[in-house]
Amino acid sequence: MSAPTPAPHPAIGAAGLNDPVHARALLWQMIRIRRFEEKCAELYSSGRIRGFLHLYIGEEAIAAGAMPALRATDHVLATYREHGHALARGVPAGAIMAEMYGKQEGCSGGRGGSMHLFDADRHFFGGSAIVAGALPLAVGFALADRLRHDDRITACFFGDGAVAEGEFHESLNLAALWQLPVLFLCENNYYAMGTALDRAQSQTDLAAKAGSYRLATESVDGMDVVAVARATEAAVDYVRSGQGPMFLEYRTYRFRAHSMFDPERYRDSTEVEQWKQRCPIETFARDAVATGLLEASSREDIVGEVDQEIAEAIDFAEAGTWESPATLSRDVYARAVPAGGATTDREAQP
Amino acid sequence: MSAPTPAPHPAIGAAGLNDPVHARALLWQMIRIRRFEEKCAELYSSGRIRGFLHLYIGEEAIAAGAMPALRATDHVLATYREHGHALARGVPAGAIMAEMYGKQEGCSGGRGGSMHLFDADRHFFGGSAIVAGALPLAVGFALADRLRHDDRITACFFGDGAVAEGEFHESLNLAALWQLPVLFLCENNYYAMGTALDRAQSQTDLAAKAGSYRLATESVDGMDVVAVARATEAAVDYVRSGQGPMFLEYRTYRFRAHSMFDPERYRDSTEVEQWKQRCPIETFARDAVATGLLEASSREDIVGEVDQEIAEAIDFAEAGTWESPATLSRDVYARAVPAGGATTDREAQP
Amino acid sequence: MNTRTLPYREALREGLREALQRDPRVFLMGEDVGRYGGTYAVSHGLLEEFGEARIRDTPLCESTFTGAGIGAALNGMRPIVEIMTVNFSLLALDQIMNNAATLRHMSGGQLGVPLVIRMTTGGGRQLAAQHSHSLEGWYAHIPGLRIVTPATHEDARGMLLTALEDPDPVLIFEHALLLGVEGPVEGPPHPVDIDQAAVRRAGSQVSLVTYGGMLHKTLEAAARLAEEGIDAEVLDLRTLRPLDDTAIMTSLRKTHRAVVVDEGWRSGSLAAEIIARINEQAFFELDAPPMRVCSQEVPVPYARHLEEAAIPQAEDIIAAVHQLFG
Amino acid sequence: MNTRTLPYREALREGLREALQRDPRVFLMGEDVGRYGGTYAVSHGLLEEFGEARIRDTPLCESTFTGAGIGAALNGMRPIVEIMTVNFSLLALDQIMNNAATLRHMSGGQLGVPLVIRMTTGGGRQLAAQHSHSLEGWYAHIPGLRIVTPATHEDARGMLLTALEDPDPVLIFEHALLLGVEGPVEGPPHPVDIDQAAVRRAGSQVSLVTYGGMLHKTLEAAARLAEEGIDAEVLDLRTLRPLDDTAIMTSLRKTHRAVVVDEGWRSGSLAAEIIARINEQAFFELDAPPMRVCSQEVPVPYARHLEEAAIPQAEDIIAAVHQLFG
Ligand SMILES: Cc1ncc(C[n+]2csc(CCOP(=O)(O)OP(=O)(O)O)c2C)c(N)n1
Ligand SMILES: Cc1ncc(C[n+]2csc(CCOP(=O)(O)OP(=O)(O)O)c2C)c(N)n1
Ligand SMILES: [Mg+2]
Ligand SMILES: [Mg+2]
Repeated sequence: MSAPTPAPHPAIGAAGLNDPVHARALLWQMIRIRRFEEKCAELYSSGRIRGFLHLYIGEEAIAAGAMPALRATDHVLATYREHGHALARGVPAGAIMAEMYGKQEGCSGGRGGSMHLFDADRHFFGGSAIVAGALPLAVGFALADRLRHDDRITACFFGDGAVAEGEFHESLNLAALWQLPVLFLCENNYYAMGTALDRAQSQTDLAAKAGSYRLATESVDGMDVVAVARATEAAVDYVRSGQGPMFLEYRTYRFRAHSMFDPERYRDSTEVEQWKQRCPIETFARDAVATGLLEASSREDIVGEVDQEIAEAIDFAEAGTWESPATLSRDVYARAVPAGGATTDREAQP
Repeated sequence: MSAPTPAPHPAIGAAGLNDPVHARALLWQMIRIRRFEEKCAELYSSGRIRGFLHLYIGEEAIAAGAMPALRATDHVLATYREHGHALARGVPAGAIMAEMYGKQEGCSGGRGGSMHLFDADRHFFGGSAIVAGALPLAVGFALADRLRHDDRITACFFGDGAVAEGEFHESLNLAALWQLPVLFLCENNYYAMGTALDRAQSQTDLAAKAGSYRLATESVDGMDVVAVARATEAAVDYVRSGQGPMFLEYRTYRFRAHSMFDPERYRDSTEVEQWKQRCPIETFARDAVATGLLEASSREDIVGEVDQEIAEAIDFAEAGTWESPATLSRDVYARAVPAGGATTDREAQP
Repeated sequence: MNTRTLPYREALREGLREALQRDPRVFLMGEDVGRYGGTYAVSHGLLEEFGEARIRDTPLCESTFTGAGIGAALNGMRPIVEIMTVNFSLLALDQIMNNAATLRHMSGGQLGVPLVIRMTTGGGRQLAAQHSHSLEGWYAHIPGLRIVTPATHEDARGMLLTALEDPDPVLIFEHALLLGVEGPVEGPPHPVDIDQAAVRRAGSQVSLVTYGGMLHKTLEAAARLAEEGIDAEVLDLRTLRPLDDTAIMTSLRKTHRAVVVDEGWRSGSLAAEIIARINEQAFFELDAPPMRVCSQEVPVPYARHLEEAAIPQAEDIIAAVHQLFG
Repeated sequence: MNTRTLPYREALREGLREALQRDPRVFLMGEDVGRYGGTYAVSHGLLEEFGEARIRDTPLCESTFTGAGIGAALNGMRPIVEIMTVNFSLLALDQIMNNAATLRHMSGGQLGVPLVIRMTTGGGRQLAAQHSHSLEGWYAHIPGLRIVTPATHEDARGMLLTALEDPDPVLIFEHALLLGVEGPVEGPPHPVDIDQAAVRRAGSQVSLVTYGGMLHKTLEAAARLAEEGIDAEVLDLRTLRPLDDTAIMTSLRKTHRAVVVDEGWRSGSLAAEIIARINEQAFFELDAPPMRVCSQEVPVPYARHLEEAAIPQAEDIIAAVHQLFG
C-alpha cells in the first residue's frame, strides 16, 4: 500500500481562528512537543535515555489540538507514543524528562520510562505499551463516572494498529452498549510499525468500522490543528452530554521511524516527503502569519521559549537522583507484605 | 429484551422443494437429532451421561439443512452444542453416544465428552468449549487450504454470544483481509446463556455487524430447513469459488435450557412457546405432507427408524469399555516423553 | 455464638450481599451474574436486591470486562469482577498481568488497583480439558497480585470482604466442587484475616500442606491416617500469594515431614514452590524429603474414572504419607 | 569442521531459511515478519526470498494468528508463528493452553498440532514492566507443550529444525539480549537433539543449573569462581519441558550442591520445580540445600540500575555459591 495521497490542499485551520492568543497557544504547544522530542532523540543517541523511544513528530497537531478540549478532571489514557499527550496535558517537561532518564523525580519515579508516563493528579493515566491494552481501562474509567453520575469523560488515544486487536471490538461494543462517556481517539498514522493500514484491516475506513458498533463517529484531518481542536471539542460536548461514546479518527502521519530501532524499509521516502509537506507546524504557522493572526516572529519567539523550558527540563533531569535499589520492592503492594509472607529478597535464604 | 416476535408465518421451505427423497432426508436428519438428544437428556438424568450437556433441540434445521451443502473433504468446526452437527456430518451415533458415556469406543476415546466430539476422518474438528475459540482455528484451516491451492472450504459454527468476543473480530478481519475460504456460520438463538442478544451487542443485526469487515453476509430463517439448505448451498458455492469468506446468520431459538443446570430465569415461557410454534420439525413435516411431498406416515416411520438407530447407539455405548487409567498419559504427546524427561507419575518419587 | 449451616454457594452470596450493602462503590460485573442468577447461582437474587447498575451482566468479553474493572478501580470504585471460571481467565490474562499487577509499581506508587476478581476453579465434575483447570497456583507467580482460595464457609463469606479492603488486586478462586457443600458460619458476615494460613487439624507426625478444594480430601486422608495411628497436621494455606512461610515452617519444625497437596499440574506447581521454600528455610529440620501430590500432567479427561485418576484423591495422599514413613 | 562466527540473530535466520527451504509446508506468520524485516531483524530478507505467501505479515491480533497457526497445523501445514515478544503472548494464551496443548489428548489421539511458536523473551534492555517478562519457565507448567530455550548459536539455528520435526507444539523462547551476540556454528544448518540438557562447563564442586539468557551470566560467574578456586559445573537445560532430570541428577551426584539460576520471578519459578525434583530424586545426595537465584518479585522497572537489581546478575550467582560454601 501507500498512504492515501494527501488532499490537494486541506482547508487550513488557521483560517477558522480569529483569536491570536489561541493561535499562539496552539503553535506553542506543537513546537514545544516537536522540540522536546527532537531533544529526546539526541539524548537517546547519547545514551541518556534508554529503552524504547517512540517519537510523535509529525503528529503534534493531535495532542496540541485535542487536549485543551478536555477538563482537568477528565481522564486521559494514551499509548507508548505519549510524550506529546503528557506535555499537552500539563505534566511538567522536567518530570517527563527525568522519567526518561530513570530518575526518581520522573513522573513515574523512574520506573516507567518513555512508554509509561503517569500523573495521577492531572488524571493522566498515560503510557501503555500493550497495543489496545488501555481501551478496556478507559471503558472502566467511564463506567465509574457513570455509576457516580459524574459528568467527567474519559479520552483514550490509540493507533490504527489497535483497531485490529480483539480488545478494540470488545471495548467499543461495551461502551456503546452501556452508553458510557468514553471518547475513543484513534490516531491513524497509516502504519502499525511496518504494517500499512490496508495490509492490516479489511476495512480501512476506520470511522466506518467503528460505526458498526452504533456509536457516533467522525474523521478529521490530523495535520490541521484547528480542525483537530474543533472536532475534538464537538466530540467532547457530545460525550459529556450523555449521548454515549464517540469514535474520532485523526488522519495523520509519523515523520520518524516507529522507534529508534526501525530501519524503515516498509515505506519509501517520497511518501514521507509528501506528508512532510503537510507538517502541522509549518502549515499552521504559515497560514496564521499569512492571515495576520500571528506575527512573523512568533515562531522564532516560541522556539526560544520552549528551548529554554526544555533546557531546564534537562537540567532538572540531570540533577535528579537515582532511587536506591533498596526500595525496589516498594509499591509492588500498597501494604507491606505481611510477616511470613512472600520473600522478595534476591538471595536465596537457606 | 425479548426475542423478536417471529414473522407472522414464514415462507415454508417445503414449498420450495420438489424432491421427496430430499424432503425425507431433511426430515429424517432433524428427527434423528431431536430423538437422539431427547434420549441424551434422559440418560443425563439417569447419570449415564455426565459433565455439561447442551441440547440443540429447536435448532435442528441448521445442522440438518447446512451440513449436506459441504463436501466430505471440507472441514467443519463447531461448539459445545454440537451433537447435531456431528450426527449430520456422519459421525456414527454409537460413537457419539459412547463418547458421552466416556467409553474408549467414543469418537474422542471417552476423553472429550459431549463438548468435544472429534472425527478426523470425517474432517469434523468438532467440539470447542471456549466461546469463539474455534474461529481462529477455522481461519488457519482455510489458510492451509489456500496455501496448497486446494478448493476445500472450512465451515465454522458458533453462537451469537461469540460475536462479542475479540476473536470474532480478529478472525473476521483476518479472513476478509486474506480472502480465505471460510464460512462463518452464526447460530443466532438470541441468547448467550441468560444474556439476551440486545443486552450483549450494541448492534443486534449480526449480519450488518459482520458486513463491517467487508465480507459477504446473509441472514436466513434458521427454523426453516429448506431455507437453511438453500442459503448454505449458495454460501458454500460463493466461498468455494474463491471470492473470499462469507458470514451466514441463522436465526433460531433453543427450546431447552442452556445446559442441564440452567433454571431459565431470564426468559419467560410465553416467548419459548411462541418460538415452539415454529418448531422446524413440526412446520416442515406439516407442509411437506400438505404439499404432497411426503406421506402422512413418513414422520412416524422416521421416528421408528431413528429410534432403532439410537437404541443401537446406546447398546454400543453400554457395551463399550473403559480405558485403563494406566494409559491416561498417552497422547499428551505423540512421542514418548524422553528418558529423563518430565515425570507424569502421580506419586512423588523421592 | 450464632452458628448456622449453609451451602458454600450461599456463604459466597452472603459475602457479596454484605459487600454491596457496606460500600456504595462496590459493584459486581461479569457474564450472567444478573438475570441468569450466576452460572452457579452464587449471585441469585442480587439483581433484584441491588439493581442493574450494581449487578452488571456483561457480554462475552473477558479481557475487556476485566480491564474495565481495573479502570473502574483506578477511578475510585471497588469492582468485583466475576470471571465465570478460571478457564476463561486466560483471555483476560494480559489485563491481569500487564495492567492490574503492574500499575502501582510502574507508576511509582501513584496508582492503585483495588479490584477483586472472583472465579471458580478446579476439576472433578467431568467437564473435560478446557473446563477443568486449576491455575490458582500458577497465578501465584505474579507479583502485584494477592491470590486467595477460600476452602471453608467462613472464608468463602469473609475473604471477599477482606479483599475489598485491600488497596491492591485480589484474585479469589472458589472451587466449583465446594459450591453445594454445607458448612458452618458464625454470626453476621465479617472480614477474615487473610494473611495467615490456618491449621485445620493439629497433628505431630507429618504436615499436609494444602488449600482450596483439596483441603477436604486432605482432611479425609488425615482422618483415615489417624485410624492407622499416623497423626497428620493439615495446614490450609488460604492465601497462595504471599505465602505464609512462617506457618509452613512452624508446622514442619513440629513434624519434620511434609506432603504438599495441590490440584495443579505437578511440574511448576505451587507445591514445587513450597518444597523450594522448605529447602531454603527449614532444610535441616527435614527427616525425609518433602513430597507432593499433584494432578497428573495431562489435560483433564472427561470420563469419570480417568478424571479421578488425573486429579489427586485421598488415596494418593495416604499413599504418599505411607511412602514417607515406609 | 567448518566453523563460522555470526550473531545469534543470524543464526536464527539461518535456521528459518533452512526450514523454509526444506519443507514447502513451512511458513512464517506474525507481526512485522515481512516488510519490516522482523522487529529484531531476525527475518530480514526472507520476504524477498520466499514471497508473501510464506512470509506473512499479520495485523495485530495475537490470539487469532496463533489460533490460525494451530488450525493450519491441524490441516497439514508446519507453521512457524512468531509472537513478537513473550509479553504479547498473554493475549494468545487461551489458544495455546486450551487448543494447542489439549487437542491431541482431548481427541483421543486423533489430532495433532505440529506448530512452532517463536518469541523473544527476557529483560535487560530497560523496556520496563510490560516488555520485560521472562515467562518461559511459567509456560513449562502446561502439559502438551514442549518448551525450548536456545542459549547457544548452534541451538538458535538448529532447535527450530528439530521443533519442526516434532508432531506437537513447541514454543521457542529466544532471549532478546542475545540477538546481537556473536558466536560459533559449525557446517550447514541441521537439527539438534533437544531432549538433553548440555554441560556447558564441567566442574566438580557445585552445579549451576540454568538456561537461555542466564547461561552467559552463569558462565561468567563460573569463570570468576574458578579464579577463587571453586570449580562449578554449568548445566544448560535447553528444554524446560520436559526437563532432563537425568542430566540434573547426574551433575548433582557429582557435585552434591546446586544453585539454579532463572530469570523468572522467584515464587513459582522453574527454579522451584528443579529444587523440588532434586528433593524427590536426589535428596540424600545433597550436602546443602539447593539454592536459587531468580528475579526479584517486582514488575521490572525502567531505570537501568533498578532493572539490574531486579534481574539476576553474575554477582548474585557468585554470592549464592559463596553462601552455599560459607
Ligand atoms: C499487543 C501488542 N502486540 C504487539 C506490540 C508491538 N508493537 C508496539 S507498537 C506496534 C504498532 C502499533 O501501531 P499503532 O497502533 O498504529 O500505533 P503507532 O505506533 O502507529 O502510533 C506494535 C506492533 C505491542 N506493543 N503490543
Ligand atoms: C470464553 C468463554 N466464556 C464463557 C463461557 C461460558 N459459556 C458457555 S456457553 C456460553 C454462552 C454462549 O452463547 P452463544 O455463543 O450464543 O451459544 P449458544 O449457547 O446460545 O449456542 C457461555 C457464556 C465459555 N464457555 N467460554
Ligand atoms: Mg499507527
Ligand atoms: Mg446463543
